[in-house]
Amino acid sequence: MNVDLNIRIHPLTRVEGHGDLLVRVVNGQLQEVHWDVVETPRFFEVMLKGKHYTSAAILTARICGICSIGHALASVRATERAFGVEIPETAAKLRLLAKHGETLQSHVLHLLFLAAPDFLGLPSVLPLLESSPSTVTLAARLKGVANRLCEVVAGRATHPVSIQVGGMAVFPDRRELASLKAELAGAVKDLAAVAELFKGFEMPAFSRETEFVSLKGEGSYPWIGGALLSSDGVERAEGDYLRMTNEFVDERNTSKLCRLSRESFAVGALARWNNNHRFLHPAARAAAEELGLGPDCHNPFKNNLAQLVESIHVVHESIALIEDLLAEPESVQTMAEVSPREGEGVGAVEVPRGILYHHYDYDGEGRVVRANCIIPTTQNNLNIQHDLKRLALDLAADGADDARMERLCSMLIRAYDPCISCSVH
Amino acid sequence: MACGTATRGRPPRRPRGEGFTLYKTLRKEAFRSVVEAILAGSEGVEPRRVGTDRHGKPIHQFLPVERFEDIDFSYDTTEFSAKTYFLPFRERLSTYRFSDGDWEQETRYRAEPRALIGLHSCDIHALLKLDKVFARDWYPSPYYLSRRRNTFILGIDHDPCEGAFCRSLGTDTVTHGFDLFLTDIGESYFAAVGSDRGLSLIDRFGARPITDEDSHRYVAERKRIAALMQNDLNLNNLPNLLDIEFKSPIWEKWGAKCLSCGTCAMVCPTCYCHGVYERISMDFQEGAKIRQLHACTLVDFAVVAGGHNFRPTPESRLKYRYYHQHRGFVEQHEEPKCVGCNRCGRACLAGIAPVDVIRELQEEVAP
Amino acid sequence: MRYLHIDSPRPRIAVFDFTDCEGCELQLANKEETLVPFLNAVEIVNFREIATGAGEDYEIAFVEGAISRSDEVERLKAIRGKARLLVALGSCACFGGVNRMKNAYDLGAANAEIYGRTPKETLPVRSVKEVVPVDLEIPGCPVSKDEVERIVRHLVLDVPFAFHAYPVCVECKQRFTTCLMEKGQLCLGPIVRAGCEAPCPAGGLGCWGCRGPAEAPNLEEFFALARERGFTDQEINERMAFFGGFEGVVVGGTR
Amino acid sequence: MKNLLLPYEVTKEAEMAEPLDFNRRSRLMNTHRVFKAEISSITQLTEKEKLFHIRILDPAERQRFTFLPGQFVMVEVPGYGEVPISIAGSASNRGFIELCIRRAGMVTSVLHRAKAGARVGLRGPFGTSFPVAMMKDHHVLLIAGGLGLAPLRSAILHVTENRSDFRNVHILYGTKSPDQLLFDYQYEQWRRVDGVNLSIIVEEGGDGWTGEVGLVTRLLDRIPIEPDRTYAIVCGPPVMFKFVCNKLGELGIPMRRMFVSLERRMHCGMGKCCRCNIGSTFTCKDGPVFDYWTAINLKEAI
Repeated sequence: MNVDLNIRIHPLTRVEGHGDLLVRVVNGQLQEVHWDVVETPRFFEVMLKGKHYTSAAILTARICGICSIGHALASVRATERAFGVEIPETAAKLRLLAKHGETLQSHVLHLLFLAAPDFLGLPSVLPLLESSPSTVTLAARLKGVANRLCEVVAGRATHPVSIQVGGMAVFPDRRELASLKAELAGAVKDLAAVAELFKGFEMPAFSRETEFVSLKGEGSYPWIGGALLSSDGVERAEGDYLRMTNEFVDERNTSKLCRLSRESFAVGALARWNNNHRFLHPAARAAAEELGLGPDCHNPFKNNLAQLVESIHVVHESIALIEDLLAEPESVQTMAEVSPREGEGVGAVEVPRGILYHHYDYDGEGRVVRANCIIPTTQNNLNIQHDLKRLALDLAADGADDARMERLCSMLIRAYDPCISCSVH
Repeated sequence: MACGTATRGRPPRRPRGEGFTLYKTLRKEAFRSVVEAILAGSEGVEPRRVGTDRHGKPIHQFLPVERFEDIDFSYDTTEFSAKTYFLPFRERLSTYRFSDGDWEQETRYRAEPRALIGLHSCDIHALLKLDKVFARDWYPSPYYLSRRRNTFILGIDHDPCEGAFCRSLGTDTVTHGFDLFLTDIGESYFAAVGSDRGLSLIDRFGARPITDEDSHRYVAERKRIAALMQNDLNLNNLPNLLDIEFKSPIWEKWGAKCLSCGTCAMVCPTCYCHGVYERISMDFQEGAKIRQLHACTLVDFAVVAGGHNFRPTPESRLKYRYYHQHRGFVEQHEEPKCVGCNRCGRACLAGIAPVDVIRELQEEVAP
Repeated sequence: MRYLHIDSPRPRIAVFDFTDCEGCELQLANKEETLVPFLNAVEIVNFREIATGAGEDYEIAFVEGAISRSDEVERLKAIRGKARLLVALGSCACFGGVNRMKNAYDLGAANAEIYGRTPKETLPVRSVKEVVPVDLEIPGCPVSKDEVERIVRHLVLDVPFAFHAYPVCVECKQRFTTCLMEKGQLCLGPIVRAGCEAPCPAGGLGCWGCRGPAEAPNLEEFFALARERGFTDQEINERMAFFGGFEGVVVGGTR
Repeated sequence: MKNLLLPYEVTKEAEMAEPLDFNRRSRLMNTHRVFKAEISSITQLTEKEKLFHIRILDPAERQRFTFLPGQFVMVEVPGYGEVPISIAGSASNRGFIELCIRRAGMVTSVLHRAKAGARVGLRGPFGTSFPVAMMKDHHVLLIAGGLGLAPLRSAILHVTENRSDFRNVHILYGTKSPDQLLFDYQYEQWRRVDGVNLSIIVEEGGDGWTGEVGLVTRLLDRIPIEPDRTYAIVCGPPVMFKFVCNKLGELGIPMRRMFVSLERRMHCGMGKCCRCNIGSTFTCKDGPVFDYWTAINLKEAI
């Protein structure tokens, strides 16, 4: 078949930030396929220079409006490791709870508002307001619980306020925690309905052998800090993140790019699933089986399913965490003493789209000398390109038309749930 | 005098609890049972320690408490007053439901039973002053009355609070406006009973008629507390003084310090100035008429439609605040609005304390 | 919506973003309890973050983000040309936001540090109104959805909107937040415009001023009392410069 | 502590049984209940001012609503807010209430877009009134500047309807420019009332204006005044009534017999919110009509 395709999407919609997709096929031969990140650079790492440690997390949260809690957590962790601060155990629980709130919020937003329209053949979630208002209500309810969880624990859903160097500035209102626990029980049911919905969606049959990088689970599904692990067998300490990412700059992108053992690697829900699925809550594992998500999955479209499975996991774990927290005495400490000192520290956190690193060098006054942030989407960008190339080749060989090529290529990028503003910080 | 009973079309003139007070004694061991009996039947609001300030002193608030252990009766002054339980910061006055160009108005002012436990006498005086505005003046407010009538008040006597000048305003003791008021006289509490519900409550826990000895002890305790009072501000000449000093440079000086942040009025137990605004719901099906506390020190307090501001300077607004507290309210209700708790003075970041402002005003005229 | 015998059609709105984190746009999809009526109140013709399909026939454009590249300037001018009403959404659009701090650094050196030998285009950060005329500014980092909802209702009904003139302190008092200055923290609350409902102090963080100055703030007294409490001019200036809302305001004469 | 007293509740029936005692100690408890009313007609007076005819829908409530010249009502536009508006119509008219409203803030701009048939709410009437009873058998000076004609009109209508109660009647009205003159279509009618003198003056005449030019105080020069038998009502911005009242004072009229109407932003109308306070006086219940002696003694009034 001699097909000519010329697809230019500028910019791709239903993703966070600006990226362009270009696919050119002449006579059935793939000529060009590009995924270019054209987001405006903001130079956060430069702006961090000279900043006092108390403002680092407030500034870096602004890298991203969707995963601001993740940025704040990575930031305070880097600083605490630089200063040698041990945070109280209760603070660690609260941080994980805030993290879960963000993961749930972000995953639900992606699954139902951004990805689901593709499977339903709609341009966005908005037409559903008319055709299936109950789906929108369900999505809004789930996102609402997630956002309230963030608000109660971190003070705000976007750009948190209680996550501070040394721990958590306040212990949440107990009555609100208790009512959240009840709401989360409702979310378990709502997520079951989402799983039903996704069971009906056809995941494109596509697979490409990929290296997956995540935090290494040790006893539990990992979210905040710990060793770094690749499915190709590379294992490094948190502080050794640079050798896990190998960032470089190219001409076309304002985002940097990363690689490890192969031409590219992937991070995110699917990577975490592949590397750590055995630590998931039984309910999440059962849902994975129902959804047809098996171990060692190399179909990037199934990142959607991994997100859904993780959502179920975090809801169950949040309920348990709240029970724990409610048992804490009134006088419980949530902040440790902090005294700045010269030194450097790295904080690695599994944010919704994958592993996020913040790295700061401090002077003796507690001011940043040098900063580096490596974002999940930065790590995924090259892998998206390689996946796209393979997908476009497959589709061209299959004689796909413009519409199909455009739809599946867009879906593939969206499946990564890229956070493009983030990747260009 | 018996308390008025509500009859259709004729609201009682006086809120509950006012009028005759009788005295009893209550054994200290019974106190916990009394409090727990109250908490069992209604929401309880009590002084609770919420943190420490930058000088290491504890900060207290009146907050809902479920357990007796969490109440801290040894508090000095709470950061915020208890007025919020009668005049909430924001309150829905009416709801309008829209339908096809028309609307229906709905107004509700039912209040759930609540108990305020551990109020000091100045805060009870504050309620008596609010009563004058919202319960006994023209157009009694049903919103206020329903809360006032459904709130059980248990007051306690205490050593003078730091910086307070309640004695100058006669609010260091109180004779009515509560259900029960307790003074520590050693083995037991000397209980002033202000209502039938207060009486039947302590009677259930073994309250006894007072003896002469109880009275002596009570008088001695009052004397002890009075001797600890530090501020000796005399406020008799203040209303007159405020008229005369309306153009004093003192206002310029303090006005320059005022942040116009409204904190003084927000923490004040008697400030009731408010604004009324309306909101339409997001589905455009409903409109809400809302009362929100405002403050005379806020920049837009005296702005009229069209944009003119009758009090454009911090100086004019601060002056008005003192004028209303100590001159205007006196004209309306024969007493100052201030109870001397000094919450405004404590909370003011700029350090504008009424004692200092008033002293300066008084010194300005003294030769 | 038909009320007072006035018909109010759903306004056609578009949402665009520039140099930003897209957090303000995200707020438009938040506050779930009223999300469905919110989306029904307007007709969204262009909103890249959540919808495919880019209509050009919008009346009201919400613009998020600061302006820091030449293509952004062009894009913004084109939007201004089409929109009847241009609304700056969030502190970046209103003041330049945190991005504005970039202007304090040498951009060439910054570029070299981040991108090495392949520098990317970047301009000094500007707010939206520094590039095109703006009809309405909604400050906040992020914006308060409640406030956005109110503004949208006013836009639907075509009546003027007024922001609170008073500072954040009022809203802290409203939610019983103990004053953070009293607890020894620096807080810009007394000089910053209210309307956010003061979530930061309640969460244990002093106000950083993302909404910009309140009406007629008493800066002089604020600086004096902050100094008295031991905060340095550098701290106060850094705080005020953080979101760009206090552009040109400096304590102590140096920056 | 269960079974505490339930709040006192008022039904509409109970409320109707009470006398509506304007601005005296009212026992009305449902303080925010409004009379539902319909805008029956709207007249554009000037670019910024419209005259609304408003009819209370319930016939019994309509019958019950009476007011005195100079009082105001709170006009409720559900969902938008309430604004205090002086009644511009005749107190003898039980059919509808006339309100002259300038487009100034949010609520008034909504009202300006409303169409006839729209439903609004009314609370009131509130406030003090012009001393029409005391004015009986006296000469009457009715002086307005700008929008001040709106509250003054209720007094003008009272005087013209009860012409025999008063001696000489002079109406003096001044605005900035001719296009700001309110109720111009009624001047002829007022002039025709036996013994009523109406004078109009504008500050800037412009093309086509053949009438007088200058400040309203100028009109006073030509009027024979018998100071000890005259009452004056002066409505307008403070700067205007200050000049007028000073002039009247020079002519020998006692301050106690000059009346002015003050403007402040009332939120409640019931002396609770303090927004309209002047010094220690509530404009909404101690005013808006004050005699000039009281007005000049209000701190910060003028």
